[in-house]
Amino acid sequence: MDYFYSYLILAEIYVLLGLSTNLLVGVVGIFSVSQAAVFGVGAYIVSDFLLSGTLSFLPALAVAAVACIVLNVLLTLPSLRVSGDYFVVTSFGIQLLATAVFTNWTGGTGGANGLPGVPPPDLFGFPLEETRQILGFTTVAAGLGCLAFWLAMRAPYGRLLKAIREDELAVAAAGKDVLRAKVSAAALAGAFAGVAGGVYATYMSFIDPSSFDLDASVLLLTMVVVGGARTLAGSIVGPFVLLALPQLLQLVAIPTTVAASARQLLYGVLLIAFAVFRPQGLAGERL
Amino acid sequence: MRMSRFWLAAVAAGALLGAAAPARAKTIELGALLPLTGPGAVIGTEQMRGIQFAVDELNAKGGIDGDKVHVIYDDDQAKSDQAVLDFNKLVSLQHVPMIWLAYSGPTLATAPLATRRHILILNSGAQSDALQKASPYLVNTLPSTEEEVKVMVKYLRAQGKSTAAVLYENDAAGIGGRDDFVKDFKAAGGKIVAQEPVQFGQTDFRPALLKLASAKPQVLYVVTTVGMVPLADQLHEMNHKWLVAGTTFMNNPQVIADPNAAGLIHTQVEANVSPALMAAFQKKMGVEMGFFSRQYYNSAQMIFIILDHMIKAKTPITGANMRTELFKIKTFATPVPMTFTSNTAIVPIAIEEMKNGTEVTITHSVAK
Amino acid sequence: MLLLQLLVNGIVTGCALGVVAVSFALVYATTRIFHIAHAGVYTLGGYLAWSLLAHGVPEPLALLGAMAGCTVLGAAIQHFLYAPLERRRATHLIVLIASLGALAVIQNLIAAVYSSDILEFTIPWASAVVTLGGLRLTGAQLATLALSLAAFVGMLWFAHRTLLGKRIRAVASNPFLAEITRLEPRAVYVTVIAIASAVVCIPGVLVPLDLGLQPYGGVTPLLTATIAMIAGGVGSLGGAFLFAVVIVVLQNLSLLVMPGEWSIGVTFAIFVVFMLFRPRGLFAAG
Amino acid sequence: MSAYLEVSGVNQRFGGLQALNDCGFAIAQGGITCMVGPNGAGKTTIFNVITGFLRPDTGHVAFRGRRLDGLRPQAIVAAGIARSFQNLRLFVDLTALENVLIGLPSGFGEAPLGALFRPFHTARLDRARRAQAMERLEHVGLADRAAEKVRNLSYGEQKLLTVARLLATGAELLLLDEPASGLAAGALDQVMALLRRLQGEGKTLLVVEHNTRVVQQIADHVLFLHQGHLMAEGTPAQIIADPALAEIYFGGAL
Repeated sequence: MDYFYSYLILAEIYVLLGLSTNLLVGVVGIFSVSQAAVFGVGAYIVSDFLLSGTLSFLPALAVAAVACIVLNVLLTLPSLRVSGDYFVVTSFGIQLLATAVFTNWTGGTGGANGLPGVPPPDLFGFPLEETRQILGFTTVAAGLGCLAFWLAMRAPYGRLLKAIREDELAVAAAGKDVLRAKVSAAALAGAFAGVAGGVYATYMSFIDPSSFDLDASVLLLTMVVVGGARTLAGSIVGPFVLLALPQLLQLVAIPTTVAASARQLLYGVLLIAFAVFRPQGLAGERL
Repeated sequence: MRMSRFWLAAVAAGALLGAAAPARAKTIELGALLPLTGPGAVIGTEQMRGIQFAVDELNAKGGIDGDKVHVIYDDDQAKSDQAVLDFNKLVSLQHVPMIWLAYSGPTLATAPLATRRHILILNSGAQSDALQKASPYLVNTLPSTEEEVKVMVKYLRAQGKSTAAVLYENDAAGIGGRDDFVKDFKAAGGKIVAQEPVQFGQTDFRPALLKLASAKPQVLYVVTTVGMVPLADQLHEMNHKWLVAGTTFMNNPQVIADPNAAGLIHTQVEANVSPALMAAFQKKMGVEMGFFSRQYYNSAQMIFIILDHMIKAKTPITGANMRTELFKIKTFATPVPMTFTSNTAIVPIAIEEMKNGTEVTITHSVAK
Repeated sequence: MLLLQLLVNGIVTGCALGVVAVSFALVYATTRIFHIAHAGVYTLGGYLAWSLLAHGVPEPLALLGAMAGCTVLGAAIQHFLYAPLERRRATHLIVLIASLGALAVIQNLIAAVYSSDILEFTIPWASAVVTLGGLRLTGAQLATLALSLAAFVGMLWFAHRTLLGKRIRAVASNPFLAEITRLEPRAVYVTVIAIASAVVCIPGVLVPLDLGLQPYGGVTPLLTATIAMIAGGVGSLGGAFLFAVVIVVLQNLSLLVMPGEWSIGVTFAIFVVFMLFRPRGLFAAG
Repeated sequence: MSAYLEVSGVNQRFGGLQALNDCGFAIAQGGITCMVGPNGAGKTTIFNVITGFLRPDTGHVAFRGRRLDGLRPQAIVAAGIARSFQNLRLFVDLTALENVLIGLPSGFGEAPLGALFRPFHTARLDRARRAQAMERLEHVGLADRAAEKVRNLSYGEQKLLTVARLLATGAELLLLDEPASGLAAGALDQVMALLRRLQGEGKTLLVVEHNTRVVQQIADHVLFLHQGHLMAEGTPAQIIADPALAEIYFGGAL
């Protein structure tokens, strides 16, 4: 049972991240490859507060969310000056820079050793130690995230963001403040990623830079592609499928010595298949 | 709908697995969580070969009292969240009582789970000091870097070396080793003149070596886990005058065979196996039996001894019982002698020097 | 002396990376495809050469054989992956994802066939040390320097002096215009990727000759090369090459003034700041 | 008395190209002014300057006596000037109605906090806005296509939709960039009738147009731009009758 619980918990945390990435990449069209860096900052902030005992879980989570809002706004600012592939590469640079900081800033992040022994999340003094309790908490958190995404998308705000993705200039000509809309979307995405980071750190009880590297950012992007862009369903389906995939691929019988590479190979094939045959993902719109 | 077909395939695959499971009634299932893809795969596959070779050897001899052993390998890509997921799967779905791990990250991430669910986890590859107290259920068959460093520092000071530079891998293993060395070498009256990191998997050591060389140390202490052959070559190419000292990770058949490696010395956690075994391994796996293969082969032998005791005593095979049995047996005469007074094995540590394609033992010592 | 040796080592590695950057830039400027799988082509080159050498093929022939293999792989990626995607009007991100998928396939095929151990070439002249003044360089490094420069000059000559090169530059500057003047961009695309793949094979073989082969080892060079391309200005082959050399040299020299663990971080920090103030690169064409 | 819209002394240089050269003109309220001139005369550039997409090197734009230069596009829309684009720039993945909704002045629920924390209020106000947008669609005769995605509309319908989106801003001075180009006769008449009707409703129009027939039929006043400078102005008849202008305009082909 714990296996399914831990799968659900991780998938729900990744749903928050999927929402964050989908908002930025799918809805507004800012091709960020550095969402894992924001996720990591959220995780490190919560861990540092809990390990030093200065704040309890919920206030720490709030601080992490605010910090990630600010950070994500700063990270997406280059998209106002550079566009398209240039932003993708800038964002690659930001991600690698973040990895370097996570790995080398031993004082704040524990460096490559990571931070072991992060206490479990607690709600108003009641620690959530059982996997089942944590699942309840992540379900509520992911549920609230989905609700927020849904409300934002069906409101005039969502319409405005979709219009910006299609044609920024036309939106400005219609008298709208494009800058404010983009910044607020980045802020919202940052809040999702920061909360996801905090929850992740307390559930795992151990974090190190490998969870927040370029691979993780690419995985988030892949979740949007496989799940589907711009829809709530897509943001949910993507994480659930992609986390299940390695587990399902384990079931394919392959000689042990090459099994792992063969599975990764199948993963690559799957990415190609989606790109070629189903660019709208499982439950979304065309990217 | 493509989507429904996808899930159909998933369910079908699950059913196949379910159908296959009961066929192995007299099989003891164990788990291994190793980095089998990604940059860490160099080490992970070597470890997997060690375990699998031991298991095949055992099963060919008829298993333990007739029971076959089967190891389920999962790839965690050296990532901690993947490791947690895989750990839970191995425990919840496949009900394994013990799991091999590698790398500090995944090991530290699964340690609290092991405590909670009474699963024995066995690390035979990572040496980070944080592993010593992570969980009562985490057993390390490899002494921490700290033990190796002590032996080496003592030797270096005895040789009259008083200045040292450190080349370390910028990850948990390398940084831990560097910190230990810097602390101990200073405490022993030596001086650290320079230190420089390299990234895991990086094979261009030249910039770092040049910078270290400019500090003119008498000793270069190396704490890296991969890329030893390029390192030996690039050291040779510099025509340096210093003594190069390393850790167990330097013990790699390719390095020893490399003429450029002559004169390197390193501490060696003893993991010697007989030449006959080495040859058999080479024949079956197609590669030489590297240090990690030997380590995991040895820890597999230890597990077999524990299982043998338990089967004979008809003790149910659970993680908690395996742990109890391990500390009850305490000393194992697998090809390498191991003694457990804490969660970390006491293993003999030697200092060896590479010479003409072989290694010569300079001193012997026992950790702790 | 330390400075000089660091500088020279940086130039050698930088030239090799420069060829990666130039070949990537050629593909990007022409097709606008962010060809991440180029890293896979680069990696495959080294492994093919290794296998050929292991079967007793002489060194120059092994290099040519590897180049032929890379050419086929590159052309196949264009023909069987990018072209169908283009026909389906896939967006940039989708093509990028497909390219990532292709990279995963290539890397893991290599890992499955050759294992993920570091493979070493055993060629005596490659590891022989040559002393020039106080400088020490290996045979492999000298070969890398010479062939990389040759490849770069060859690429420049090709792009500016040959008919095909001019056509490619025409398509790069305006595919639509090229289409109406019947230049057949699709045929040009295949040619471009094939050529770029053959060229990237040169550093793909020579760098591992010096430093060993790893199945996942192509990603970092490609990322650095991409940054060099962008910083140098898309469409400027010389800019891409120059920046690759500058980046690697700076990374090497940065060791003189700061601890090595920060050198990569600082490189990317400079790059990000650079992008903010000079978003079109230093030598941007047009 | 100051003019309704007054452009004076605008210079705009792109690298080596002088796109606007001491460009200046004035427009009276309530009329339809057509702007003509050969390709590259700077017509679209002056649109960009007036609507805040370009900040000119020198020169002023004043609307109802108030200086506009230096303001951001959205401030200029708020001041009462809106523009359309030659290449339409519709949101093709949104519906016709949604395109018009984007044009409506900003309302509650367009910022995330309102949308998230007062969802019911947002939904209620959005219903009212939908009704408003529907009116605009009816105005241009596209009410029955409201729920259709723009990519499925005909070119003529898309042209009408740009006008509906423009109207939605509530601006009183509308800048239209070639509203009639590329249209078949039937759709052309429909667009011209719509422009006339808008004039009747009190809007002022500044229209870039190439089609002399359209200019003759709708323009009250014509501005002739050449090499970024106002070369002549007058009634359509006066401009068309001037052989020197025809020489420039048609390059002597007539």
